Amino acid sequence: MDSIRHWMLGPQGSAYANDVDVLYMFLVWLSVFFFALIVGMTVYFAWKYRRTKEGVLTPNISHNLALELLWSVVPLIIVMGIFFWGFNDYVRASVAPNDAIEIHVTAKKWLWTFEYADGTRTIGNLHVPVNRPVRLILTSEDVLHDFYIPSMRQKNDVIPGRFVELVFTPSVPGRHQVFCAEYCGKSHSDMMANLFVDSPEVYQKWLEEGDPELQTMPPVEVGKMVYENKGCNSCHSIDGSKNTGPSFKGLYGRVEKFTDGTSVTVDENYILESINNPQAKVVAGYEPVMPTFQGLLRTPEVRGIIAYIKELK
Amino acid sequence: MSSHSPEVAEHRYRQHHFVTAGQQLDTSKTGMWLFLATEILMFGGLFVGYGLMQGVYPEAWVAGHHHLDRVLGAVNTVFLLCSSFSMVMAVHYASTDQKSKTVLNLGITLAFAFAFLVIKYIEYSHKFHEGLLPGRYFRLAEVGGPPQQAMFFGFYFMMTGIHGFHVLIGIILIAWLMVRANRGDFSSAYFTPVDLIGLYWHLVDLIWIYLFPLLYLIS
Amino acid sequence: MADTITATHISGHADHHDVDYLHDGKGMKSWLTTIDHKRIGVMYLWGILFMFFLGGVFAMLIRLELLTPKQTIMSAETYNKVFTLHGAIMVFLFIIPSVPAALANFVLPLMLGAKDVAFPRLNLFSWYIYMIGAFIAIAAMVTGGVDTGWTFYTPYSTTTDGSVALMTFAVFVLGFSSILTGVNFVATIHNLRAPGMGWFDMPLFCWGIYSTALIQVLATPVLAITLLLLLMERTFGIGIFDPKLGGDPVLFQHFFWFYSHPAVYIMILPGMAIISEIIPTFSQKTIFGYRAIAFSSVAIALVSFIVWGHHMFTSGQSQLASAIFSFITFFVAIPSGIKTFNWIVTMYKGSVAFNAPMLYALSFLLLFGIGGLTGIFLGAVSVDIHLHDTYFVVAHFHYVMMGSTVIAFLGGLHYWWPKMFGRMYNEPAAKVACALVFIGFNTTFLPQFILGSRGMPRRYYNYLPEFQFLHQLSTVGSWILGLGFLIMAGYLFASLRKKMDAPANPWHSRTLEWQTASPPITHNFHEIPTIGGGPYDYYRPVGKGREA
Amino acid sequence: MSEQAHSKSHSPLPYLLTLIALLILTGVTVGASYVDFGSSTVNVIVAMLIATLKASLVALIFMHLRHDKPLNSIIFVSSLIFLGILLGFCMIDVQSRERVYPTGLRQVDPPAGAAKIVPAPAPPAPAHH
Repeated sequence: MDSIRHWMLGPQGSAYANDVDVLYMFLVWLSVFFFALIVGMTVYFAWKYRRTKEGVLTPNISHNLALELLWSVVPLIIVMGIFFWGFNDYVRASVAPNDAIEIHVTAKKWLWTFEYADGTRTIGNLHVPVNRPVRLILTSEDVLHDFYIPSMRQKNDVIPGRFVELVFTPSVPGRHQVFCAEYCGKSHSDMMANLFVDSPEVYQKWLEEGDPELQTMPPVEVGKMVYENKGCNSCHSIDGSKNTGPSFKGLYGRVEKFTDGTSVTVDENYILESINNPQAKVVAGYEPVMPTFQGLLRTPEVRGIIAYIKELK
Repeated sequence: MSSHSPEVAEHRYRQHHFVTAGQQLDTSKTGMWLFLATEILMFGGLFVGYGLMQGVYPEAWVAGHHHLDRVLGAVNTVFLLCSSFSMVMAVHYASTDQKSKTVLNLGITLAFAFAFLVIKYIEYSHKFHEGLLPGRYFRLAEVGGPPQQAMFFGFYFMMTGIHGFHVLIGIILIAWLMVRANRGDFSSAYFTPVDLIGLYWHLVDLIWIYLFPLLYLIS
Repeated sequence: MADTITATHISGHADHHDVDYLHDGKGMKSWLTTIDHKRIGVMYLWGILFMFFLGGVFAMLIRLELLTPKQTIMSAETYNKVFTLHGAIMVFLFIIPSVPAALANFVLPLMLGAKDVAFPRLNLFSWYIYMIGAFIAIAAMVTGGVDTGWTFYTPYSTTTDGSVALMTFAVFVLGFSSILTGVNFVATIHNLRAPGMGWFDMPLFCWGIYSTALIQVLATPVLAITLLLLLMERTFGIGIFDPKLGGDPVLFQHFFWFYSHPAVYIMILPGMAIISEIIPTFSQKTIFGYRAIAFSSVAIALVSFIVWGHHMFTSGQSQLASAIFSFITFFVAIPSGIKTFNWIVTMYKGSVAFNAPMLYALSFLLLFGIGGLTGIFLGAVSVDIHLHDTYFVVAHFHYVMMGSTVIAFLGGLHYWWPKMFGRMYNEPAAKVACALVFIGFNTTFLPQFILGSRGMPRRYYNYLPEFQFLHQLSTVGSWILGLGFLIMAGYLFASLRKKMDAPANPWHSRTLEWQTASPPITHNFHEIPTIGGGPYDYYRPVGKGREA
Repeated sequence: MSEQAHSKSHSPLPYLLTLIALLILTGVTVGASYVDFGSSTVNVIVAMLIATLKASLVALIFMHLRHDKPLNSIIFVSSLIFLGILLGFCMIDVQSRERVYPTGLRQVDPPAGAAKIVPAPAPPAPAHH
């Protein structure tokens, strides 16, 4: 039974996810029952009363009030029960307990930015401690997005000009997938994030030091990871093709012409400036749409991305 | 009086798929009322949007309404009410075989409709001049006040614009009626077009009855 | 009203024709200026079938692209345009006009014993508006395309490039075609029933079309004004829906779904209406629970206006609104359930024949069962939060739109094909096509329920490798489905090339449209029939009761 | 009443009286807009009541609903009911939205492209619903 549930719904990440799954599976079995009833009756009647002789008269069975009431009232009682069940779970899950951790989430085409109470900011990776309620406060800078954590069975539209909230209490440590579930344009399907549910100690250490791998990995590897996880890949290609932003391939050492007519040879300083203040020099032929990454990347990450760009000849 | 007997008129105007002229008239009226229902719901969407946004930005709405001239609005209301009266009289005279009075009343309706549009034109050109334009063309620096007045004038121009468009269509239809009435097409046995266009014209009036206080008279 | 009409004979008219409607006038001009509801119905039919083909091609392209994650055959931008066009074409240019404007236009007056619809010229005018709307929509595709999704959600739709304004205008125009068709049908059913035909003597198809027409009249104008506001928003930046200017994007969704939820019932009610005709005819049996089915059509139409918020549980609407909308949504289950069980029980003690239309009707019962039951998942708020905007929703509405409405439409097309064109199609080929469509459809969309439950969001160009197997299964299903449609197109067109061979009443039905020639004469009946009995009197011999 | 007789049998006097009533009501509604009823809501309600009275006169007398078949009145009234449904449900949503911050709908972002990530420091959020 549990393997069917797991196959249909994927991993659970919280106690609430289990509540949703219980209702879901109830509905599955209810549907199977009614579907079997419909198929059974249809096939039985169709076959039993199949035409054997042309031009026969059939009995005049116009209606049967008791039967019709039966299949009106019984479904009514069932669906009313389902309404209260589903609504009760929903309300319970959307109230944030007072001890919830508050994290601000900002959506922009096509990346997620997270900001913690202590000022830590990350892109694409959300770290939370296990078994503590989390209250995400979400807003968007451009169009509608939707923050969707399948394993928590939770999602909410992210609306520009408004704050909405999303509450969950993760109980399963490890990585969980986050999707954007409201269509938002070209890289909608790449607008993903990772939710890391850490033990309280690891979480505390992460808040202080950042990702531990950063210290030990070679810079090019760090750069590649930053490129893939922090949203660079949604606008900059690594194969030379033109995208929302210039390709990283062969960027280092190239002479870039800017919209204001000036030009510069790409070096470490230019890359650093483009990360921290992207609107200062905009390459001719591109829109000034890149958000700043100032304060979002730790020093080893910046070093890594520069090393990575240098590698892409 | 009509030059045709009712039977001849019935034969001339009854379409083949109706059994009697009465059935045809009932059907036409039902069709017209259904169409009017769609008009009400279409304008209604605007009213709902307008009302909800008024709830969110009451200051902007009051500020925006101060730029509207309630005297001109009231005069236009009177014009439309009078045109509605002359329209209903035209229907009355058409149904009692009084051709010249029908034509005269249709003419009066037309005159009021034109007067309405002239005043609308004066109001519009005034607004264009002052920078009271919808949306991003609203010149906030010149006008001052809450920025959401741009939205107020967006609604103002859409509501009065679509209404004005209906007046324009009405003018064309009434002019067509005048030609036909003058030709002697209508009699007590057949005046369905006058009746139906009359209904349309009253609806245009009816919508203005709500537009006027909502746009001009909020405080 | 019918009761005021005495049985007047109008056979004495000078313009009376005994020629069948297909041959009453030759050449393009006689078609383009016709006010005969049957010819207009046929012209609509060709229009919507072309659009179904176009939308189907887009669907095949979508499935082909999703064969692999990342790029298979097209870029992300192209993919977004393709799925938008698939949705917009299928919804606005195919399904909404499919049954009402094409099939009902043809059969409704025949069923009522009328010579035409209430406003024949308006009917032709609606067709021209439909064609103009279709041309504008195609112009929008050619000049830049649209990538907003068929829902046009703001502020994406007010800020993206492409021909959004043109597409919006096309839908605006198409709305008027739909409104005028609705007005025409309501007036027709109220005023043009044959002498002696009371409301409960009408075939149930008419009840379904009547309910549909009510929605068309009452809901479509709100879509028109919403699209006009969207156009103005794009052109002038009025700011009603744009949060940057102080507007409320959720308000757009309210306005949009006020139309588009009832529109779902504009699509499904006519499908149900067709099933209510096919099942009694091929069971040769009185429909079970006539009044319950008739009233449930009207009930579904009315309830459909107050459940739109169930599309918005995750949209940021208030919890109170979600609670109310969820509560009312469940009431839709009741009339749908009544209809389903009544159809099934109609076969009890009947004489069931398995011709192609009946096979489609049986498929409908199963597929609508799945579509309806999975709707219950989406009505329960907590489960919907998880499933919303995933492939589960995609699968659910395809089971309702395609598995139910399109299947019913195909059933109706096969059912009335001999009446419309006077030719029988190849029955074995029709059965094979029906089986392929059924198998292909389920192979395409059943896996999508699992995809969605596992969290695969909709409108995704790229997907995680773990979803690949189910996506590939779905794509293979789309090929089977396509093959079924190819065969269908083949034998239907082939039937048009042979001589007229259809009898007036090949299925031995008792409703009025079968009591005249196939194809019908221009004025439908030699004499307006007088009604003596019900439309499903299969318990008494032919000639007693109905036919005078 | 399927024949066009109803118009014939009436004298045009009721039409004239209706026009006079409509003109007087227009005066009343303009006058009422200068009076302060205490809150703007009351003013709107008064204006809408007068408008509805005027609209009813137009519909019943000018548009002949008083004498017409009931079906047409039903169509007219149901269009208003369905409009009420649209307004009512939209109001329910807008009025009862949870305000994560007191700003709610009125919070407007500064122009995009600026280096803004999250409005910091975050104001304390009321955790009630």
